[in-house]
Amino acid sequence: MKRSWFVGGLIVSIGTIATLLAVMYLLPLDLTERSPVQPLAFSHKVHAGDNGIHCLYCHRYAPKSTVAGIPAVADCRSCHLFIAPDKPEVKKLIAYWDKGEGIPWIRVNNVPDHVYFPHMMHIRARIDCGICHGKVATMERISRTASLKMGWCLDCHRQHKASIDCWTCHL
Amino acid sequence: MEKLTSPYKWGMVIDLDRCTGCGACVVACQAENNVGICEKQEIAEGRNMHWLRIERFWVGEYPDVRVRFLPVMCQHCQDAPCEPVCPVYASYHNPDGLNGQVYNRCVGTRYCGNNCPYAVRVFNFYPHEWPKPLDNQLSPDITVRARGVMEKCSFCIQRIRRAKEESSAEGRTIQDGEIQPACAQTCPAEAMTFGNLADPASRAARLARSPRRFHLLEHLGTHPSVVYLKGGGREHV
Amino acid sequence: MSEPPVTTKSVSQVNDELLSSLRPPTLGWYLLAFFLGAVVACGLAAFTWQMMNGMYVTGKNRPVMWGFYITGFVFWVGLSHSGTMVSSILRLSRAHWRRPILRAAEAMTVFCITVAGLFPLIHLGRNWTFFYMIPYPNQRGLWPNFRSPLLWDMTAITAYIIGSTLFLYLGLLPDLAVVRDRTTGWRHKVYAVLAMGWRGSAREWSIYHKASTLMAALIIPVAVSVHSIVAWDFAVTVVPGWHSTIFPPYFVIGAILSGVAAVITLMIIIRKIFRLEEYLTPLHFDNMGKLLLVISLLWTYAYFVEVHITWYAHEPIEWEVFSFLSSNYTPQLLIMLVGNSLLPIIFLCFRKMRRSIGVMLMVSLWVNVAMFIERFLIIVPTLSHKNMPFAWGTYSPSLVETLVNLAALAGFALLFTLFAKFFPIVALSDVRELELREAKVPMGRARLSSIAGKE
Amino acid sequence: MKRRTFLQLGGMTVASAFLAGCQGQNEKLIPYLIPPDEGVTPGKATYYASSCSGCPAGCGILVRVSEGRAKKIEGNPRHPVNRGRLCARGQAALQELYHPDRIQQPLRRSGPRGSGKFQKISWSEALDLLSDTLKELQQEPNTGSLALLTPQLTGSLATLTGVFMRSFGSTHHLAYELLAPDWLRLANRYSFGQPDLPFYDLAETRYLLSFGADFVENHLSPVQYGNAFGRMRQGRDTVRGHFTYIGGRMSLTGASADRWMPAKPGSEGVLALGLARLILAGSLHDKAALSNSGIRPEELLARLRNYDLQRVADATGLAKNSIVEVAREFATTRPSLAMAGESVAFQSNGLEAVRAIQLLNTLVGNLNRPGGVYPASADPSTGALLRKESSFSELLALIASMRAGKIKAALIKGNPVHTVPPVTGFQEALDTVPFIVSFATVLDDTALQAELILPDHAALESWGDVVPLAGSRTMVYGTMQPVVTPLYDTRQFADVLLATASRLGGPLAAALPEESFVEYLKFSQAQRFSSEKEEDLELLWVELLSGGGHFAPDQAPEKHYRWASSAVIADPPTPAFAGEANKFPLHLQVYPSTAFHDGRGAVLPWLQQLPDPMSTVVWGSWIEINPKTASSLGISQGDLVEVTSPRSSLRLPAVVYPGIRPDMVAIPLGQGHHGGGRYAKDRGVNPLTLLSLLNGKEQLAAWNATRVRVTRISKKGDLVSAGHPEGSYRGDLIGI
Repeated sequence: MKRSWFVGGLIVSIGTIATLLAVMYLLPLDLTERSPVQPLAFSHKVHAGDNGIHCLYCHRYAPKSTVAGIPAVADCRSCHLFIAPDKPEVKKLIAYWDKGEGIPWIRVNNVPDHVYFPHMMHIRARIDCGICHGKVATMERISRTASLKMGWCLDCHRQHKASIDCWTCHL
Repeated sequence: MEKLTSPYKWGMVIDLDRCTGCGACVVACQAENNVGICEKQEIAEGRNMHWLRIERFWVGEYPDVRVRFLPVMCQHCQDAPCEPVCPVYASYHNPDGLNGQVYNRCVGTRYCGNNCPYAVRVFNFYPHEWPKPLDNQLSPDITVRARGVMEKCSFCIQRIRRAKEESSAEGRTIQDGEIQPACAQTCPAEAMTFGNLADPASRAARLARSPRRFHLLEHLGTHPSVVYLKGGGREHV
Repeated sequence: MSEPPVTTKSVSQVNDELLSSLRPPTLGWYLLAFFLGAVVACGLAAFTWQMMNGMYVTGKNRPVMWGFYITGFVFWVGLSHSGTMVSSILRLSRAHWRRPILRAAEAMTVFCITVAGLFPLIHLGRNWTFFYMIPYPNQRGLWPNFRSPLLWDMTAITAYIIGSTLFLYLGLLPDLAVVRDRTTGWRHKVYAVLAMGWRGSAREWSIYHKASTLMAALIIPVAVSVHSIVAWDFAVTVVPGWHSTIFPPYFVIGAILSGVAAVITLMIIIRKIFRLEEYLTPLHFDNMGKLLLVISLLWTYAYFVEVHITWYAHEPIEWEVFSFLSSNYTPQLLIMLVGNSLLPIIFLCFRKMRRSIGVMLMVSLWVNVAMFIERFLIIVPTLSHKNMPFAWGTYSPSLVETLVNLAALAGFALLFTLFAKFFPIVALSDVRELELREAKVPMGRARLSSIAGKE
Repeated sequence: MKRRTFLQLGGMTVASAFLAGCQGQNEKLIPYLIPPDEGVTPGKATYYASSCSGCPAGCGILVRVSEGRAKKIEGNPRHPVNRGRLCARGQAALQELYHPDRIQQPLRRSGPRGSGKFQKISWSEALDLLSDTLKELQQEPNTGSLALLTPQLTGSLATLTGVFMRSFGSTHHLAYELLAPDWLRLANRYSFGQPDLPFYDLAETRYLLSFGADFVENHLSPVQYGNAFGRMRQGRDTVRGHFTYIGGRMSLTGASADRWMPAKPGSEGVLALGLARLILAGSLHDKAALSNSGIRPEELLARLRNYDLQRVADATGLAKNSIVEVAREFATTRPSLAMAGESVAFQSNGLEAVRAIQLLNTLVGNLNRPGGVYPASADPSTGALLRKESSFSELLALIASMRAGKIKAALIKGNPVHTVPPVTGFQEALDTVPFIVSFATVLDDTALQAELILPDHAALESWGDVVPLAGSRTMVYGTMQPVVTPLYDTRQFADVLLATASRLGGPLAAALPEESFVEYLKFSQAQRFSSEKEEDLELLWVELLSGGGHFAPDQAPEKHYRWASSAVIADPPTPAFAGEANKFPLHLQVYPSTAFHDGRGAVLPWLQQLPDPMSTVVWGSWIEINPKTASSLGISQGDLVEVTSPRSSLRLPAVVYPGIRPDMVAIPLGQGHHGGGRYAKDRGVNPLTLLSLLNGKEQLAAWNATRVRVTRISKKGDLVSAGHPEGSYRGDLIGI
């Protein structure tokens, strides 16, 4: 009786300690959804996979700016005026255009605001987009594959002998 | 944190003979670096947020009174007292010889602020607000600091970063004069010269060899990267 | 050594008297606990307020980045030396008069260091990120800076908390067994667990003695190191007035001074409340008074050396700091000198004074007030007049800081009150052991000392 | 989530984790509707060249714009006036754009005047109201009932306003600024026969003698002269220019001097003539230059016989030997330069004193030579508007008309209610004007009086052109362009004038047919540069905008200064002061604040919190008192004192200021606004209210000729200064 209590208590406390340690290890916890439902069922699989459109065709600022950029509604429209104009999702797109509104995409891959992430430096270093963004070409709906945590960044920086000076990313 | 070999050692030369004390650098610094707006109450309590201040000293008595101006920002010491005391490496030494400050790492012990002999580290006692639409002026290049963290002059690290990115795209090193911190850029009298002290040919390095050179609180052995040039002969001719 | 208290009471009578504090609480006790709890709650509210709003609710500024919190920290760390030093030094030097005050002193250590350890966390600008300072593997791939005295502090204080708790617990063991045997119900169960099956066999006693002697020997260096490290927080900086090699010994001496004084205060309070006049006799106060006198003399010497070196070297900024201190904080400086040097030295030179409870209470209280002021004078005036004259400043504590400091005092008292209610506040076994050792055993017609003899 | 909130909450995630459960907190990512123009990359800043309109110096600026928002103002390195440098005020102009209290749409007064109660109206209503009122005025026989009040304008705006008022038929266009250098133009006309402002070649001079010319903070073109000062000191390998400052108060400029000569107020002219006499007596003058100017040294020496050393020393209160030394140094260290400033000109004998100082330059041959003084470039096209010589008398004339009830409507750009000294009676006179239109961006003192507020664009939203005031020898023409889309429903002042003109029709519409100010600008630039690039005006326009203007560094103008032979040197009369010496023992000097100029900077928080360089005071007003005077009055740093002049009195905190004569006190201009948004409102005092009116010759007002008395009120002056009051005297501790 007493022993069972003791063993039980031991297991509970070890479990608690382990959980606490795990939480501490993971701090700050990331609670963003990894694959949120987007306002438009845009398929990277169709665009980048089946049709083989290069990432930089739409995310055109990545080689020269900190932000990769997402295509303007006008850019989407200019193709879809001719390509599959009858599909329901494309109609939604045109509706956004007609309303003069941007599409409220939901951000999937995000780093905190105190992190400075220049896309162009990574493109310049010939880092494949997939290293951070995953195999986008196979994703029907985009989802985050990398942890995007600091340790994850540091590992990669160490592997590639990139700067690990704090001020590289935290300005 | 790792000591990498860097071709740069950023430094600044401040010619006190040129400095008129006009305060343009103070506003430039504040504008460039998202430094919080300090209400009267805050400054009265000694919680001024300016990263760069112009010290004004009165010497002598009327009518033989003189004024000395001394712009003081982070001296980016090579043996910086602030660095070893930070328990979390929020204050650290950068490979380019700068004293880094990582805001999101700072826990706010304020130990670095105590140990900085130049009193140039400022602490966010208050949560700073930019009443709309004043927040539009905030620069996207650097973090807006929260309350409870230390901050200080970084020699406009965002400008250094930009120049590094541009020069690396062109496969060259940064040229002399390519980077100017906001204060040096705006100084009407050109009293501030920023440059690579590791390059003996740079303008800053040449000025830093002037016989008028001195470091602030040199006896403490902090080896600052800011070199002052003495104001020449402000006495009767 | 000195004359032990002669007892003619039976074992159970002694036990009864010494365990009187464990009787069901009175209304007075509840009132006291409630009052202390209320003060602690005020402090907690003040701290919450500070956390919600920012550090501007304190009086700190640039350049005075540390204030009442660190003053409190150093002060409480200093107080925590009481237990260890008194208890282990006396234990090691086999001073029998130590026995009745031992437990109180050790408990005090634990509570003081716990309270002290809270201050560095309270004073953080972002308290919620305190875990950045803990060395543990994390996904950020970052470690704290082991060159920072604050990290040494954290290590030393953690070690000290663990060590002194063990020390206290070890001493408690036989007493817990006694309490276990005298209680029933759930209390019995709790005490039974805590007593870890102590039966009082000769082997157990033998191990117990070895262990406690060892602990006593081990805890002293820890205690000395803790306050040396706290001194290094200041001494390793380049701040004029702090950058001084005498700081570690000076701090340790100051710590012992305040610790001993606090133990005296506590002895008087316990003696009064639990009616232990028979166990805490003027003799005890006489001895403690001598100890305090010696340490006060040492402190005076250390202070004189520090000021003298500043004066002799006459480094402009160091001298500026001292003259600022002496001109702007004259009353505080005088209280500090009177309380730490003048009063103890004058009064404690006389046996009569040392044996007067009133005088001892007055002196010990003065020492502690003076010691708090001393910590304040080390931190605040120095920071106010650092190297850059243009950026000089001033500091006065805000309501929040004062409340938190008061709450620390109340919290300490509360912990002690609770402890005294649930654990034997006078070391039962130690007192009884002495009795046993001193007892004359009939051997034929003669009454000879027991085999234990003098320790 | 904002960056700052992240940092605040970053560590609290643990707590929020359990509260938020599994809810995602992904941000939105809204794309552009239409991709940005070629050359604009999201995430990368763009720079637009423009001109600063913070003061008449007209420096060139580059504005950094990220994601459609202006982030930082920097100097334009190609601009010859400021060479990539910028002062504190120029930097802070960004906050004019993003000021939280900007007026967001036209307002019409709904409560009594000055109550600050306004109702929002639309632009068409507002313009209707304005044009209806003006139409009524047009039908009256006396069309002079419309007044237009502006600061001194330059460029196309000056021409436009001129055309507007002329076509309307009114002559009451007042371009008045307290600190406008009318006095200098007037003195130049007397001395050199032409009113062109001087361009001092400070950088090349070896000996600078400034008679109260505070070129570091305000005088003419502060960034230009600040830069030149740096080069004068350390810009040359072997020469370090020497600088002597003369003036009862050590100003920021004076603080950089090698020698400070605290001459009695009003005695500077006597000192200049005394120096001239010493130079002539020692035959140290430049003989060729004198004969060029048609001055006979013997005659002049005889003319100056009254200014013997003893008399000059007595009048100025300076030591004889230092006067002799300065005379010798000034004459023998060439090129040398003498400058006259506002504190000299704003005395009752100001005009004569300034002319005496100009004589010094003539004597040692400083005219038209490197390191000396040249006529500055002036914009020929703007004519008289840019070259006011006595705008003060125009102000008085306008006030008289207002009092006579002749003025029925006043269009006001700027804030004259704050910057015109009340002794002129301007504020009361303005009260009698039934219809006041203000073009303010924030609800300033003038806008509070207005019937109608037509909010102007901020400078960074505006089109325009700027001809810098006296900052260059050669022609400089700066352009202004909007760098961001306007934040609010505001309209540019010039656009409102054009819209009104078209609504009014008739000759006005015919004279101003353009629909917008941009068109007007293009038109006027086409005229201006027609000789150069006739074929491609569009290209010229683009070049002007991208470069920030047209700078012609090679085209040295033909103009020269020559001492007008007819010009007789007049004796500076004994200075007169308002207030008897026994009742009001101290001279009051009001001086333009480094941060606020005449007060226009006070609305901006960056400038409010910029420690004044000399007193280190922030967010307020103060009075500077010599330590001896202060202790004799029982005043210490930060005490609340009452300053009483013959006209009125003010309460403000005292600053113990070692750099001022014991018989003087000084108060900076710029604070004491009743409006002006949250940062300026009810902060500090406006010292202009203390001043009494004392005219010098030619209607130059003597603003520094009022005497005051100072009494201590209490300890609570509410003074906040950045520097430690005692530490400020302990430079020895750091070897400074």
